[in-house]
Amino acid sequence: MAADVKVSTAETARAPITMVQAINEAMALALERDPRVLLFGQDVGVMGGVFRASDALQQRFGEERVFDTPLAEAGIVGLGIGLALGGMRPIAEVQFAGFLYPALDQILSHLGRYRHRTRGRFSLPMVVRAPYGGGVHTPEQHADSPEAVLAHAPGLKVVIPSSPERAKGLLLAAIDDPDPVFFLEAIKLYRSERQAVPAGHYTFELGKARIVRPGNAVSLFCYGGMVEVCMKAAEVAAREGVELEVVDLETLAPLDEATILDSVRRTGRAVIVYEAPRSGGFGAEVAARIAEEAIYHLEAPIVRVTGWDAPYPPFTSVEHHYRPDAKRVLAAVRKVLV
Amino acid sequence: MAADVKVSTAETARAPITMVQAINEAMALALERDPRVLLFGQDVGVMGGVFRASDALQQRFGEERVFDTPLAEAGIVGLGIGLALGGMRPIAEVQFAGFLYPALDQILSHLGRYRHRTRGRFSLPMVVRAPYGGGVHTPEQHADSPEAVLAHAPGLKVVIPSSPERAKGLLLAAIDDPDPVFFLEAIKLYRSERQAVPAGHYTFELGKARIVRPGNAVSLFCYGGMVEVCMKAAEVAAREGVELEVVDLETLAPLDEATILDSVRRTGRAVIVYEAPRSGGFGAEVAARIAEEAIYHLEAPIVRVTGWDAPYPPFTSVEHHYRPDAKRVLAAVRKVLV
Amino acid sequence: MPTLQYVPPSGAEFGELPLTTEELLRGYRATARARFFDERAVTLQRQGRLGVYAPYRGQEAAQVGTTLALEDGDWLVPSYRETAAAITHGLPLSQAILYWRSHPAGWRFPDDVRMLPFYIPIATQMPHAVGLAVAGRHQQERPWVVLAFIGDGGTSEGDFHEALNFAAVYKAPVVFVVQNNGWAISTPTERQMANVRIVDRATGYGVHGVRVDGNDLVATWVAAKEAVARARAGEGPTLLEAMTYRIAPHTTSDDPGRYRDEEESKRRAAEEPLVRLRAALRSLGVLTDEVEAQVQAELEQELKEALEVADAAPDIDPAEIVEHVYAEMGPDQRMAWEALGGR
Amino acid sequence: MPTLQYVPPSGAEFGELPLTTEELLRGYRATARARFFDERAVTLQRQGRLGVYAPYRGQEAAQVGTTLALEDGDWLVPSYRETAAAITHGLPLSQAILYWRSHPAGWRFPDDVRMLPFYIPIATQMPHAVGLAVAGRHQQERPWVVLAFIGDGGTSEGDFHEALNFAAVYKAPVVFVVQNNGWAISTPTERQMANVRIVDRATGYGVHGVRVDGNDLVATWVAAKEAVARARAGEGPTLLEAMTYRIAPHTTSDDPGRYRDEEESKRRAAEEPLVRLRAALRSLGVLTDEVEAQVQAELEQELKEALEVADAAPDIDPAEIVEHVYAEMGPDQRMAWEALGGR
Ligand SMILES: Cc1ncc(C[n+]2csc(CCOP(=O)(O)OP(=O)(O)O)c2C)c(N)n1
Ligand SMILES: Cc1ncc(C[n+]2csc(CCOP(=O)(O)OP(=O)(O)O)c2C)c(N)n1
Ligand SMILES: [Mg+2]
Ligand SMILES: [Mg+2]
Repeated sequence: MAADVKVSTAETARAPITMVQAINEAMALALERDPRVLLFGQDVGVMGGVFRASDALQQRFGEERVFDTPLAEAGIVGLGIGLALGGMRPIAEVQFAGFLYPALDQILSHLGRYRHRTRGRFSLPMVVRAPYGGGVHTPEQHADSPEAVLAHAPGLKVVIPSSPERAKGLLLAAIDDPDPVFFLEAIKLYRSERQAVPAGHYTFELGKARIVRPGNAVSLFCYGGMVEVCMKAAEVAAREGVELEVVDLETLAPLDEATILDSVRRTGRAVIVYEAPRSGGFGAEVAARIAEEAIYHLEAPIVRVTGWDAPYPPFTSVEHHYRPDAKRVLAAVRKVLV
Repeated sequence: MAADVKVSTAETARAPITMVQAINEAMALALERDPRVLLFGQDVGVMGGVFRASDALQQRFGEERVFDTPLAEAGIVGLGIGLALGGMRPIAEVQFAGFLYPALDQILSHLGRYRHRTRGRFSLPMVVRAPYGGGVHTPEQHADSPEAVLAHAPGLKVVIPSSPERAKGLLLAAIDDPDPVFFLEAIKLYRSERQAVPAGHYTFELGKARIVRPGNAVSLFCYGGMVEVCMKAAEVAAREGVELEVVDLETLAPLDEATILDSVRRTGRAVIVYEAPRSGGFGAEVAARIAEEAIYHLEAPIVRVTGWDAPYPPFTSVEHHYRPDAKRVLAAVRKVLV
Repeated sequence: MPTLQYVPPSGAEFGELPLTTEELLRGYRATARARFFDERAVTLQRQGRLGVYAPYRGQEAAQVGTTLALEDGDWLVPSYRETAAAITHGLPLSQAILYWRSHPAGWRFPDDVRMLPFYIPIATQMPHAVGLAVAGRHQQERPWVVLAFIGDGGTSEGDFHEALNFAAVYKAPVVFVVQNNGWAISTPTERQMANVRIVDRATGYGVHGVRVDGNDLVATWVAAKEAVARARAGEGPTLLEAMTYRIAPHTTSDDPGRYRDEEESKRRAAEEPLVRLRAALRSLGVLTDEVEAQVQAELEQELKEALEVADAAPDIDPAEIVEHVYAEMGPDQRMAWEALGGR
Repeated sequence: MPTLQYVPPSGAEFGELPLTTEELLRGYRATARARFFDERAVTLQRQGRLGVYAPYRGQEAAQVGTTLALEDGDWLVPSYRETAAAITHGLPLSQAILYWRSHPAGWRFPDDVRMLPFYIPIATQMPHAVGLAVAGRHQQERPWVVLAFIGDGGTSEGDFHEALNFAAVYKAPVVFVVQNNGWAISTPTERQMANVRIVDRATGYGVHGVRVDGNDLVATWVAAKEAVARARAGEGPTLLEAMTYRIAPHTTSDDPGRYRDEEESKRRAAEEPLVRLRAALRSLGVLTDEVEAQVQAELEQELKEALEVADAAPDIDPAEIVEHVYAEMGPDQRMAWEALGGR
């Protein structure tokens, strides 16, 4: 747990940790390195957040730097904007991504526009973290995936990690970034996997997609909670001798079009996987770019595997029928391989 | 003006009217036909709306049915939801589409979900009207095109008319519809064109795209304010013997995929035009569907002509460089015709 | 203005109660029933027979007393915490069970129960309550009244504010009940707001404000009756702050030991409403061992039957996921529906 | 609490003023300058030399008096209506002109002018003001104070409420000025809220509330001084309601004849701040024909120079549209930039 994390720049052998612990570590490091970093949100202080992402951080850094807010998301994001304008580097936690909605005016009217509308005078080096997505039987309206809404807003960066190691390095990069970054954390991944994560401060570059498994048959484009799903599909396919390339987009905005196009030019086939509702999901943007820039390399339709065009179902016993799984990904792979 | 509109079901020869007048006529008819219809929003009462869409309607139908609201968009949409739950048929005006943002929690958490989360017990037959888009030198943040955000939300319908005649028939259909409908009105079209519009009540089916100009060389997919731009491009191309097919999507959600695919299967080429920022714009969904369902018919890349990935510029003298025009559409056409 | 209270925590030494014996008994039954359901629900949850559940132990009087003030045709607008209000207002226990089992049938409340669904996104129900109240005025001479619930934490959201203002401007027949239970998950009221008298907000809006001891069923009921009467008479909305305490965890997934002194919680639990109501009614001779036993037996029977109904609910058809998106299924839902094996 | 007023509309029969002669003269200059700019801006707009403009005629004292209370290092947070506050706080006239000409340079305020940009989406500036105020406390022993403006209409938005509550909870050194000018476009305050005393909202939040005659420069200045001092001393936020009147149209595109009785408006215009200030200062002998003439000459000169600067601004390069989206241009912006001829 965070309180015990040794802060060191050397990469020592350490026990594997979960993604939520990695996030905690990243925030602890950032708070330690830079007095301008503040962390706040509903229940992040004493309680350490509903997922314990900020566990023990208030004890360690004090109530002035890690604090609870009233129950008001527009207020939280708006406060953060003001703090950033005043020279701080705020990290705001919104309890669930579906509760970003009350803050969307602050987000769409200001967070992404401030630099543009002040012609560069003010930047907003702010991070907004929010758990997103399904797969763990959360209550109704706690499993939304609103990344498409954010990635359509100019001036915002949208980052979605898929492992403990990536989460830590990407979050540290997001905190360092001069622009506002949404950091969406797949609830499903918070504790599903443990990984030995480098100690100390390290960053991964934002704005880069990453080939997590190379292959030649089909490119699978995914991010966040869908990466493990695609990896599983790739393993299954590999047993049948089909090598799928899994591309973790990681940063949706600004999008790393080059890596996407390069992959699809090599494989000639693309499957795009996301758990948000299908229509207007962010994967449509990926498809559109491929269809504009790499169509002559395509040997098959671009197929999407997505959540359905319905709200994420609160009917926990059947939610796995909504959220894409390896089986559905493999069915799509077969479709593009005929 | 509305106060003088003769309500009659016969289609008589009438003086041409603007789109904003057609909208006024539609609302007058709806208010007259059905006592459950209510109309409200900021400044819609005494003043008749900042664009005069509700001109004279309060005088005619009284303050109980056509009324001003306080300056609070979440409250306006939330009030409408409550009215609909209580058996009314509310029409809410939000002053500009960019001011829908404070209402996005009500919209995304409830308006599109109510039927689903009450398993059909409650429907929300509500219309939210908002002027959108640029081209007329509005002040900063008054020219947003947030249709992609709305069309990604399951359960919402999104309708965007492109002429006086269509506006009236579509708005009347939207008011009759049992589901919540966003009715986005291109500010640019409010007064740019006059059309002889049928008198009395008539409706156009929601959920249908419409070929406004048939052609065989390239399909141009567009809606709202971009339809006139594409028509202009088609006229220019026609002079050179190239027949562009202009498809007005009209309803973005639910999307009429069949008409889109049918067109592109005939022409083999697609250009998609919208004025919202490019990345994650609704046109990406159109591209994704074509790339999934009609790729073998494509003879060229799918090209998008869009607003840039920046906020709509408040610098009025250069805003025409942001908003797609016929010249940019024709450049895209040339690109797909090589 | 002092906090309205008729029966002190001791349940003794109180003056005349402005309720009939029949009402007092009705109030007791409803409160005992609410407590009974909550206790069993927590047990069922532990047994894996309910999903995550939001207990309301200690808040029974705040919910039951106010809801009892509603009359035929009136509407209830609850948050996730208001299962007590819901079952008092007529939601069958089987329905509540199915809801907390995350079964689709649990979301489909019967047509004759005039309540909106449980609300998850905090405070979003508030403007709906206003619209619903205004809608009644358009359709009936004698308008229906809307009773809407929100928590202390919920008052921080913009929707709370916008709704209060709209309600005042339109003189909507609505009663807003703030259950001030001291906590919003781990955040105490003192960190939620600087002035913890939520009722002090009323004047600013031109709304009638009342603060009651929310653990005194008599006070909540009487105050709500007055507020409902005002609303019905066209005198506008009321903000009713019911002072209570969240004895239980936030939900069955929550561990309050992480953020509060559970000794203090135990102390506050002593003020809870049922003990005091029982003591008062016994001292008045309204309540006897016999009545208590009878009520208990009825509740056991009702729950048994409710569980039977709930257990008999059909398996969930995955295709239901994409039903009820639109009145008429759109092409995208149909595609999904077929993929999900819908027939 | 009565409305704070030192100088009545007549500008006569007032008691001792708690400002020095020097301050009174400074206040006069700033007010006259604000009026001068507004009048010329409206003329320039009619000549096509400004774009759509939001006049503030009649609201000069509400803006200037409160802004004069700020000290070095303090911040101003304006809505679109606050050009008077902005130029009082140091925004060069040339900058204001470029802004109202929709020239990109108009949006780039000089680094040494500690103000946020003009805000268009109503009330959204409010939480920013709170955060900015809290940020100061993190960086300085003597915190900077933030003065944030909003209109009567703006108080209806959720952001107003959330910001007031946050400010109170964090005891932020911020002063919120509500310019109650009677109108939100066509909507009069009476339709905007049921209780038109906006200051009555303060108590609910645990915020200090003050109502002043917003057309009395002495009152706005003195009240703001006190509020700023409170904020600086760590005593928390103030809600300052300045009663004034929007004499002019909402913007130069608006026609108030469509929704209000312009006779009534004319009557209200008689209460405007400059006439009364001038009368008061003349009766005190602080203001003379000579001083007035000198001020006028200075203003003419200042505006002339400002127009020269503004007119000399370079033509807008279309590629600027996609600049400043990120600190470092992203690939999508670069593509657009090149398409727009950027070099
Ligand atoms: C918009 C929104 N933000 C956050 C949450 C997460 N959340 C659920 S309950 C809760 C606390 C609510 O406190 P209060 O309003 O006092 O009601 P109580 O739980 O005490 O009944 C929070 C923060 C939510 N459901 N909705
Ligand atoms: C969120 C939002 N909704 C609507 C508008 C349109 N609008 C611009 S000014 C205005 C009225 C504002 O009134 P008030 O707050 O009293 O300020 P005043 O104009 O009187 O200075 C409205 C409705 C807006 N700019 N932002
Ligand atoms: Mg609470
Ligand atoms: Mg005003």
